[in-house]
Amino acid sequence: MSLLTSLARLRALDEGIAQPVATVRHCHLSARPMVFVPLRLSGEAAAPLAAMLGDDRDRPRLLVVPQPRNRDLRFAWAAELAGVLLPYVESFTADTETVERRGGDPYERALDAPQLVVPNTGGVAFTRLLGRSTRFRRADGPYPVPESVPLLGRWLTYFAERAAYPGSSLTLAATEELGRHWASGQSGLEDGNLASLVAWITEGPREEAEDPLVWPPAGPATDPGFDAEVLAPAIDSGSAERVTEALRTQLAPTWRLMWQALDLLAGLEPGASVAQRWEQDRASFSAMAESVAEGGPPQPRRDGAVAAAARLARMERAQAAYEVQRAYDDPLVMAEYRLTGEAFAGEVVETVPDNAEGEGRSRKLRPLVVIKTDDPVLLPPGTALGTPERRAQGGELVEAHEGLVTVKITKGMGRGKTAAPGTVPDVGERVCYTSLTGDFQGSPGLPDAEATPWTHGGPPQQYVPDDEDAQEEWS
Amino acid sequence: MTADPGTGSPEPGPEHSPEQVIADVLADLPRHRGVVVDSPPGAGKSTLVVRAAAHLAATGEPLMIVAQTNEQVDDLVVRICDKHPHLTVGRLSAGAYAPPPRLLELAGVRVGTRVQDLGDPDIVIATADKWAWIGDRKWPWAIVDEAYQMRSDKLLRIAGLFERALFVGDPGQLDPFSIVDGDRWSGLSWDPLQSAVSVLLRHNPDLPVHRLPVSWRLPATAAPVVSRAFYPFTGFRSGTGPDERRMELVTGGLGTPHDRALEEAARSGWALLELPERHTVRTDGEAVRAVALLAERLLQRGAVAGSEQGERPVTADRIAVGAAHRDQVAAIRAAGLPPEITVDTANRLQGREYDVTIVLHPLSGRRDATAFHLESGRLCVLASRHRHACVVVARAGIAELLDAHPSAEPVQLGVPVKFPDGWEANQAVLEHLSRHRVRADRG
Amino acid sequence: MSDRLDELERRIDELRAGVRRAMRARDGGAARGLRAELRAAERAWDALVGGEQPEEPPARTAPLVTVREQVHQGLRLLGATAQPRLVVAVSEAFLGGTIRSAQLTSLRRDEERSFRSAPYGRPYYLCAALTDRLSPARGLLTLSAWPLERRVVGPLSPRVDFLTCAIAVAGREQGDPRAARLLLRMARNIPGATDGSLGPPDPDRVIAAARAELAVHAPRDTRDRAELARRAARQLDDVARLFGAATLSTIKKEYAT
Amino acid sequence: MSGLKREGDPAHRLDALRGTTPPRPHDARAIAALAANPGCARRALMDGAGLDKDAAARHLGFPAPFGQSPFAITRGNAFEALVKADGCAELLRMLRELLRLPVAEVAYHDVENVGENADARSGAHLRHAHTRSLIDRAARGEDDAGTLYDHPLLALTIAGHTAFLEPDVVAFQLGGRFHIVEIKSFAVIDGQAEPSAAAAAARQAAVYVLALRTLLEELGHDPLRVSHDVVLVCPENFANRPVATLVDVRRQLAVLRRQLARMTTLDRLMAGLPEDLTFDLRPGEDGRPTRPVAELADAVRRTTARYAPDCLSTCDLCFFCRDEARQEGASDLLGRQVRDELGGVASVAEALGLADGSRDPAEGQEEIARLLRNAERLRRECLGSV
Repeated sequence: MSLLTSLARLRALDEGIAQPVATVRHCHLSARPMVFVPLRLSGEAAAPLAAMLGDDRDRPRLLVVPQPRNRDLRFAWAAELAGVLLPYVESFTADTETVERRGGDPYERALDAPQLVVPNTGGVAFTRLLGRSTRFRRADGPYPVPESVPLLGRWLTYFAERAAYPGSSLTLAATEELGRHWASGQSGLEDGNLASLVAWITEGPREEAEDPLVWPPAGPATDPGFDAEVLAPAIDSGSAERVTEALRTQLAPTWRLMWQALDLLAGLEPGASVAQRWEQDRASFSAMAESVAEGGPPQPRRDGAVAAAARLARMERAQAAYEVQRAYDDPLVMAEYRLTGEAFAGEVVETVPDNAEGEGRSRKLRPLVVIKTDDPVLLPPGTALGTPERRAQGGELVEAHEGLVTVKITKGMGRGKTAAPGTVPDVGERVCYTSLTGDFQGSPGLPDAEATPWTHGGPPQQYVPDDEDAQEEWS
Repeated sequence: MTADPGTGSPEPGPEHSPEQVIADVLADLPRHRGVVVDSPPGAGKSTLVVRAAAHLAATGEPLMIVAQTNEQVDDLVVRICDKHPHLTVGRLSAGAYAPPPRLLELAGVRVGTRVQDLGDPDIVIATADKWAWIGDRKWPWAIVDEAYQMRSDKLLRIAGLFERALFVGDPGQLDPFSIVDGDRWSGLSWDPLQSAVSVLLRHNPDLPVHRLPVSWRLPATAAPVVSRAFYPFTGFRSGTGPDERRMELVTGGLGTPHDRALEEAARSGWALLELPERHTVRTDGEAVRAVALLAERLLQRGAVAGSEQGERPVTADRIAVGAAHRDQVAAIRAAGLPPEITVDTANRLQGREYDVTIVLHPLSGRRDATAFHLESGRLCVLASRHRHACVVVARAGIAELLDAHPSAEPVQLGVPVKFPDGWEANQAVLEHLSRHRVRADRG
Repeated sequence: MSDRLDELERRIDELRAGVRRAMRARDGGAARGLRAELRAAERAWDALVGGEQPEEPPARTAPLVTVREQVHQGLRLLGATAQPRLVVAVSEAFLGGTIRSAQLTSLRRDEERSFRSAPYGRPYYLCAALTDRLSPARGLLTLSAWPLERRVVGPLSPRVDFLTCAIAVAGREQGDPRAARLLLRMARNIPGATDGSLGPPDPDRVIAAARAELAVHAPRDTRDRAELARRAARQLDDVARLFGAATLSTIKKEYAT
Repeated sequence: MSGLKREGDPAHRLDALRGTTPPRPHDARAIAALAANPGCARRALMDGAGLDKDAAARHLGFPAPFGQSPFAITRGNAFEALVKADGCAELLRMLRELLRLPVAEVAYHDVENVGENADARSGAHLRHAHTRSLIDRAARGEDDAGTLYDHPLLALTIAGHTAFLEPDVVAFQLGGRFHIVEIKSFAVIDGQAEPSAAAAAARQAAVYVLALRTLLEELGHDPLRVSHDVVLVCPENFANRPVATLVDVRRQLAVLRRQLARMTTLDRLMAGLPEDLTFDLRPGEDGRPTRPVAELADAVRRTTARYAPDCLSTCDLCFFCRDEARQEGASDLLGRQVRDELGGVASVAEALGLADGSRDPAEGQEEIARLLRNAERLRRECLGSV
């Protein structure tokens, strides 16, 4: 968080309404999101209690485990969940486009992809644990489960992993996405409460947002008072209907909030790079769907040495790219860099479009642009610069003095003797330059897992899901 | 020290001479697949690397050396050629790298972007990043320098290139980090965010770990402080005696707090210039000015440093200013220091050495400390770059901040606890500095 | 009817909220009152919705064998002092038992009362094991018919009794899946009793492993128990010999200053 | 001075702060929580006085947002019973695997058998005395010394009061080292537990380690015979089966020692308080507080709190202090990080005034004012609200 966001929070507190910290939306919103509000039995790692889910706001599905301590009922619940989720996921696999790849075979990419929306980070964590507790199950053997359950586990695992992938929109946590776009007048910790955060954004803080009687927690944990006074007696009564109705009271308010949150986000125009990131999501989804279709094994319990390093490299690149894209897409995000002196914006007061360096054959076109800015520029001369106005362009800071900054354009002005039209900004144009650039080196290769070196424990044992995975009791 | 003697950390054991340690290391090399040498600040790590390189090259088997930055690589090349002019060295680099003139002057050195371009030198040396692009060849020997600052995923990329390796580094400095959350790998023996040495030793717990026992950089005034605060279980001593390092200020002082702080530092090796207590923004202007003024006065008063290397003036290039954050560095640079003075963050000062350092205390002016500010490696780097004196600038109130610091660190199962604890290390250093305090008046 | 239902639901919601508010304010009295009203409302709702009384848990046919007798049989099968949960598990797995743990809480007190009112009026009593201070041990059931040596527990006795029980369990027919699970659970905690796989353990192997470990502990445990039994016989009256000496008196003597 | 000693005695002053309210005994959880916000004088005084903060918060009309589900409680009890069932059969298996406990080491002492029928306080004393004698015998290596001690009762002195602590089990290993065993019902999944839950367990275990070390020291034994590696027992993955993990609690021990040492310096905090200040709830015969709420609130406000949003998960009084911070318009509400970024500016109105230029910076505020004005300018420019 930066001083800019802090100021927005102060302003929100003072005015009693959340303040924007983004001018565009930085996540993709599906036309048909799968809203998923799961609840967990208190005291258990991953014992499901209920979930409200669906892609139609008027027709939520409520799935309940009427006796949460009963293992068979839990798996029956998982099968029901699979019955809703898997057809939804599979509905995106049919329509694909063929994508050519440099130095690789063309591949099929889904035209659209599923999007799972959970209330908060707790919802993501619970999704991950549900995935972990179901993907190794087997439909045969001593503890058989319905066939769809292990498949559900793999998809839940996939969705939870994508939630940790920077810039991915396949899985969204509502509080996180809202928090990326609005600053409330409360702490980040309190923003974890969906009811409270939505209230801040829509009509201002409400005391009752923290009252579990008015706004039940958005899960996966339930309110202890509800557990003691409503749920426990309902379960003891043996009436599935009472349990279901009790849990409906806890889920329905959150269900409405979830769609309200999506509406709020939909009110913002998508950022310029959102589609590009969604394209990567679609590619990732297609790869996962293919792996499932080909009968690949479930995701291992934990990453091996090589897989961990590969995933880290992917995530670091995605994180860096996401940060750059957000700043380039959104002047309010870029303002954070302007505030710290890593970017500056202003009006072009002078240009030398045909400036060149060197003579004869080594003569290089290096147009100069002078910008008048109010921003504090803390970049040393020679810093490589990029600009959101012309994303293919590269520049270099020549000097910064008394609010006047001279920039030399080094890339993206054409190959001619003079700069291509439009590549050099005109006098009077407002421009922004930043040291934040999207030039990332590819990362070098990794050994094959079978060639894991001795420093990292040597080649791992081949992972074969064994009976132990399948038989792990679900207490 | 409140922590118990650690299990799993090297036992202090009988004191060895540095020469003995080096001999032991060289003797161990053929006996083990890997050998680790812990080197506290200025303990002759580079000397060891150069010695080991020559020793291995003498066997006639090719050697690869891995360092972390281009600067470190160039330094090593120069040192190796200087000590062992008969050796041929290939300096492997990325395309964008322009070798500094000092390298081009060396006869035995060839620079290239591909191994094939280097001829067949005794030693090939490059950064870990560059090595990661090299394949299809295996060296019988490798030396990995600054191995504690190297992330284990980098080691994973290059470990296939060598049969055996010597790992050298300083365990007390900053740990490697990532911009993404690495919790999903915590507890794994191959956690990619752990240092190369941690992962190496978790998989190969029987490898010998040696320790260089003597800091040649830190003076007798600093070694015990740094050793106690940052190396509580292993310890080291200074190579020079109490009177072997002297610093004198040629011109007299004006009695200002800054001058008095410099005098205290010249006399005792340490000074804490304490500004009035106030919570400030990170780029505390008063503190920035104090740092700049200290540097300016140090130059004006013409400090002369006397040591086992003789007498020499403390010129601007022998002075460094260190801070925790980049914006602080930018603010200090903007305060008008001579460009020859190095101003940088702790991260970038790692492995460097100066006569005098001026440090903006990471906790100065803060109301709360974060894990970043308390990280022991950060303070360790800042407090162990100097051969003569270290002047710390801080607002009063750090003791209270430490006292009020809430402790709610998460615990990851299966992750060895790292010592020293940042809080304890900060406390130890602060306690020492308080004995060298000069209070600045307001304004 | 639906009006009535709506009204009831509103009422239930209000009452639930009231109870939870009272609980949050730790106002136990108010919560109890509201809770009673709430239960009544919920019953009415159930009746209205279901048109009948909510299903009772399947009416248990009065067991042919009393709980007391089931525990007795369970203990006899095990042949050693044991915790109630093990007795329940054994009873379920091998004897078609229907004990619920809750039924055991007052058992020991009832037994003691019965004994006091008519000593030795019954052929056996379910009693507590005696600790090394001759006080009743928490949660350890034993049979009056057994010799004192079996009813007292020294430091090693819990382990010895566990191993003894494991041998007894392994010696029975493993027909019921609950029996197999019980044996597996016990076997996992005896070194060498399983082959490391998750399959059902070989009963003979369990017995051999348990006997091997038992041999390590038996001499000292037998000695300890004999000594305790002697003390109990000497110091305790009839009631205390079965149900334990009052804790305080024995302790107070020891720590009197 | 000496004549007034009784009055000025810190313990006496602390008792007066609590007044007629019965002291709330410090358990390991409460002691571990001392480090949650050491900068808060209000909390330090209340904890030092052994005041029931939960009761005070309720009486003030700001009940703490904490509660435990009956499902979680049942689960916790059931898991502990499972670990200890049949002479700790599961625990013995784990200790044999983890610490190579020899097969012969199976002796089990259920300390809870002692003092069961006594009232709470004297029962605690009896069990503590019994624990002492058992541990002493074990430390002397006497041959009937046990291996496992179930529910031993340890004690620590907190700000002059003895707090009794009840670890779940203490294991004694043949190597002459004691280990604390902590049984928790949160899951360890693929070797990892929820880091905050594991941290809470480690902090509590550190309290027991320190208490046991203190006991050994009092008995004349080497306190370091209590290992800083505690045995954490949790359900593994999604099953009920327990798994044991060694957790190094040296850091938690260091923090704990520091906080306990701080508790002895409360007199410094009390020096600035009015003589007659008390947090007494004046419980009536039914135990309900009778003190006028406004009066209590006033007394509480006389002490300085250091509210931070983290308090919402660690302190019973959090809602009261948050409300106070709101009324004061304190930037603490937004979190420690925001507060630190604002340099020395504590109030929301002040910060906003500096940002929009309606307030001139006081001495020392020039920089934060410049930064805030700059931030304000950028926000206005980007949001088009010039």
